[in-house]
Amino acid sequence: MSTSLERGIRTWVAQIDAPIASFFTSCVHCGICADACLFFTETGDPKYTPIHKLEPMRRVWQQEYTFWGRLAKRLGFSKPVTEDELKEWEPLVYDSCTLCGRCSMVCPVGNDITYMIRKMREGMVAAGYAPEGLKAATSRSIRIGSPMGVRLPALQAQIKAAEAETGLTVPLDQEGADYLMLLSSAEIMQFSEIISAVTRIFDEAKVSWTLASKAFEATNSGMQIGSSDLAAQLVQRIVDAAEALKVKYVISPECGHAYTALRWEGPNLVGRAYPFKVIHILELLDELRAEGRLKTDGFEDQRVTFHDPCQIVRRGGIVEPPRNLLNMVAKDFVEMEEHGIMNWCCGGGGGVSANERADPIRRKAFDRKKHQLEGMGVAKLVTACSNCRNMLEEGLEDNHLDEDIEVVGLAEMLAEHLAVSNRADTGESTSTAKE
Amino acid sequence: MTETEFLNWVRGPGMQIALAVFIVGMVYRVLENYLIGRKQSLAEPRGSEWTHGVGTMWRRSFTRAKLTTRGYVTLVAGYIFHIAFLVTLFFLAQHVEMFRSLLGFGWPALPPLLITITAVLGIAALLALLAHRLTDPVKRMLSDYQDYLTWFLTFFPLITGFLLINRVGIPYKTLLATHILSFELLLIAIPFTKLSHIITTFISRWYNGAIAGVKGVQS
Amino acid sequence: MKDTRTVGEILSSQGISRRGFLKFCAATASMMAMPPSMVPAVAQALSNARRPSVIWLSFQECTGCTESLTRSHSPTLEGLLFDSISLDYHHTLQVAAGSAAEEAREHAMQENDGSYLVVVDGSIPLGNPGYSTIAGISNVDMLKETAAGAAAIVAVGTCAAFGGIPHANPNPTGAVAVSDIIKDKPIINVSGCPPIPIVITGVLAHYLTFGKVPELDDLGRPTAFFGQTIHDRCYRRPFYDKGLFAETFDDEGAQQGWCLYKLGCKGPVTYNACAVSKWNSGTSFPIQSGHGCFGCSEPDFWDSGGFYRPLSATTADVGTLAGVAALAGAAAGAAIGRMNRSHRARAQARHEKLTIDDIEES
Amino acid sequence: MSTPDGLHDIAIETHSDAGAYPATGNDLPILHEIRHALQRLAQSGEKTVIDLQAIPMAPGEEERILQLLGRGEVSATIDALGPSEVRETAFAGVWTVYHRNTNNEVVGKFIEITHCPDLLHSQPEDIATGMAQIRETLAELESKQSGDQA
Repeated sequence: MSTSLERGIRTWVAQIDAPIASFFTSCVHCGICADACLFFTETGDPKYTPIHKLEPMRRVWQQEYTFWGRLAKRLGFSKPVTEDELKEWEPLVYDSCTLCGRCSMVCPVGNDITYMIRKMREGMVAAGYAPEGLKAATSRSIRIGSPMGVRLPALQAQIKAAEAETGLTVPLDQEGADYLMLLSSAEIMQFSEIISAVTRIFDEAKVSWTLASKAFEATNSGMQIGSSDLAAQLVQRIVDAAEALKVKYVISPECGHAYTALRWEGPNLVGRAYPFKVIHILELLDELRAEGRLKTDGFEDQRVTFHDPCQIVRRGGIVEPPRNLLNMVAKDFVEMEEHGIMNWCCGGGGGVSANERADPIRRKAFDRKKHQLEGMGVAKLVTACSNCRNMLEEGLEDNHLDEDIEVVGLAEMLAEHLAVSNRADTGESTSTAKE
Repeated sequence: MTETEFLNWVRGPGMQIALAVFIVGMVYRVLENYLIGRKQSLAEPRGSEWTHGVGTMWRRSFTRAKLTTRGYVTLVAGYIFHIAFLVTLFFLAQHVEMFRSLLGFGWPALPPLLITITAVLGIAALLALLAHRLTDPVKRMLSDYQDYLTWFLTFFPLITGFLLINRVGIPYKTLLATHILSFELLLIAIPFTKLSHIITTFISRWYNGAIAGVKGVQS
Repeated sequence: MKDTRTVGEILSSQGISRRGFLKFCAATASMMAMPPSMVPAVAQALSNARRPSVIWLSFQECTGCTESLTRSHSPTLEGLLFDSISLDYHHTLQVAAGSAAEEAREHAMQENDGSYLVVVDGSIPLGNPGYSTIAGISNVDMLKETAAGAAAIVAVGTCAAFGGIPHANPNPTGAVAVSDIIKDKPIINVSGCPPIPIVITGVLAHYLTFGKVPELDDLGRPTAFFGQTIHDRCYRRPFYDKGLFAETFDDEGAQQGWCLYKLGCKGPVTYNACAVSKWNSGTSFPIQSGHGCFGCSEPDFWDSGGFYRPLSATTADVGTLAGVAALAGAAAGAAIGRMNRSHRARAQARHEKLTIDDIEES
Repeated sequence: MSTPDGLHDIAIETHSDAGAYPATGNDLPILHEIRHALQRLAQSGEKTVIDLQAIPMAPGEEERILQLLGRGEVSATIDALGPSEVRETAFAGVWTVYHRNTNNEVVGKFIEITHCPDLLHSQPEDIATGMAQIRETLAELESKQSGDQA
């Protein structure tokens, strides 16, 4: 069955729930959400007003779920949603929304606009209106196992490199380990230092962990494109692997949307609660810190700041852990003026980075981050999401700031300062030391 | 219809009709939305849905973000309007008497001079908001006829009320009847327009807070 | 017998000096609510005014209006006035009775055809004319017959002006006002229950003096007396403006003379001269004696939601209504809500899994 | 100290009126009006009459205004259709004129700003009548005298 307008509308009818109805009912057209959206603030174009991006779904709600709307529809007075409109709205919903959730924080009547956009995308993709780049990424995720087309051999190569670098074993498919560590494609392909970083940290903290050859990829393009059906397939792979390896925890890596997909949407996508817990790498590291199992040596001597990945901080609720961890290794850690739950998006979340068509507006939207960094005098911009990291690096380069500011992953920075104990003295390690 | 019949009608049957429409309409609207239902999240909760939902009902009255100029215009005028309108509605002695006749109890009123000030502030804020709606590209794009209709329906009782307590040439009886009628029109319009946000806002805020609460996220 | 002398001639025949006449004119102008600068004009007009014939008809009334008139505080002035008019028929006051009385009326009508003044107090029953008859003649017939040759009609009291208490719900007699029956004559409504005596005499004096109907408001009342509300001229108005209200009839506020709005005063919507003219020789008026205005000079004052209910209060019972409305809303909402829920469930049931093939094809 | 009807046993609390009522604020505007009227009188001789019955007064307010105006040098009583009292106030040129009817009830209250209230002057009509009367009296006396002589 192919995608169609009719299928899209039916999807919206199925997706609209009590909160959505309440949100549409409450909207007073005040336009405050526009100020929370970097695509509006950086372009000044009113069409980027978050609530406006939902207009087709609003009409479906009105026509299908309200008394007057149904009456008007029956009498033939209502304006049905058309293909042309979906075509017009597709870039608004996919190119100029990163699901960052800032609008949901400022709406005075309390509308969770991000929650609405997420459902809006369900109908859009079912109607066949999704960007090519995101479609291709989703296709690769389903067919190959990774949006970037990363296959197991590539991971194995990185494992090998990490083992060589650290002199430690990187456990793979180790049944009965406590933690199953996931990675994102970007980490495997671009920021593979993370593998050695966590290997060293977990070894030092005596964390029993493993990677899984059947489920190393944490990202979820299905959720980004807005298809719960495909998102569920991707989550199911992780659930299956975690159950096969009988782990107690699955670690969501430094990737924003992976955390949302796995931690919050996952059980609802696969239709049952997990037999394991999902924990974010920052949460785990912060726990280790609190328990005294994570110790560091020395400090960064340069001024650093933290870019809050939206899905981890604002929409994930992990606000304090990255700060606690940063303070372990940075003496001159400064916050951006708007930080934590009100920090601005890098511009590439929610599938925007996978969508080449969105490149110009995404790069324009980066001006927001540039303004935030202006005058802070930071040498390092720390973050905890490989997608953010990519976007930040690219954005800084575009603005010729890449010489001044270095983008660093938090776990990596911690690993650099990891205090190494004398293994020979303790003589035991949960992480298998290489013979 | 004479002036007296007009006044007697708005004080009696008119108010009954308006209240009936308001109550039927709002109960209906809330249920129409609520009964669509929603899925309970299967994810292991990190926080409380209920307490966070209730907290957000109040907390969302204050903004967290830095806004642009256009946002601050809306914010400041919006605050002034809402506070001024509510104070005027609930604390003018004459209004307290109306509520007493509806609810069976009353509360202390504020001095008329203060209410005159709040009425003027409310009127000024509404005018500013209308001007802003007409000039701000975002609001102009979002607005449909309802936004202007509800603006007028809100402005009408404020301006007639202001004229009423500040002796003007228009006969008091006609003005009083018109003022009461304007309030009744506002009541009637609430369930049919975005004005229903006077109630659904708190439901929306609850949902927003509840969705965040489960995740242990601030909202 | 028709008297054709002018008022000036009548007064001077009674030995009244010019000084006395001027004093009379000053008091009359004041009574007519005219500025003192009008006194010379009043004197001029009064000197030359001719004595009109007056026929006073009493229908469904309580005689309160006549009582009020005869107790007006300047009897000698009114006495002078009535000396200046020819009250040819008034069935309460006249000496003649029975057929002689009716003959007097018919005689006056014939002799002064087209120029006499008809004063009416009381409302006219249209439901069944038998409710009120005089000498076997129904009120409506007598009014029509008498009004036919009148120069003008003065409807004295709220009953004659607007139907008054007989007209109040459920109006068993089908009572109506003079203006509901007579459409082709000038009608001056002097409303009030009863009207202020000085207002009755003031209106008669105006007609006598100038021979024409004074300026009227849209309810046919002379604006000289009914141009402003009680509230606008009330000495307690400053308290209203300050928001100081008596809450009960014996609280501190009541003793301090605060505004009676919350005790149901209808002053803001009542047009009359009480606050200025006052009653009982200018002694006081209801608000001054501590009771709110009833609004007796306004139409339907008896049916305006109760004398002790504040003007801003709702007059209808809303408790039951609110309950019924909430139930009705809940029933309708539940019905449509269930429809909404099943609508959603059906859409979910019809949902076919989106596959990667679907997406790749699109 | 019981009385047959026992009324004295009832405690009676009396409240004083003094200060209980507000000034409606009529006094100041009236004084201002009088000042302006006096100015007109002094400059152009224009007279002004204020009708106190046309002003809504709070209880006791009229007395207060009269007290403010005070008493001047002249006072006169006219006996025509009842007594009228004409008084000059403490401010020369400001007069109060109170008309009463034959029952001694007040029927008119005025403040006149004039050199002398018109009503004090003998009226031309009355002078004419007086002239006629004096002629008549003379004629009568003369005819009586001539009759006596005859």
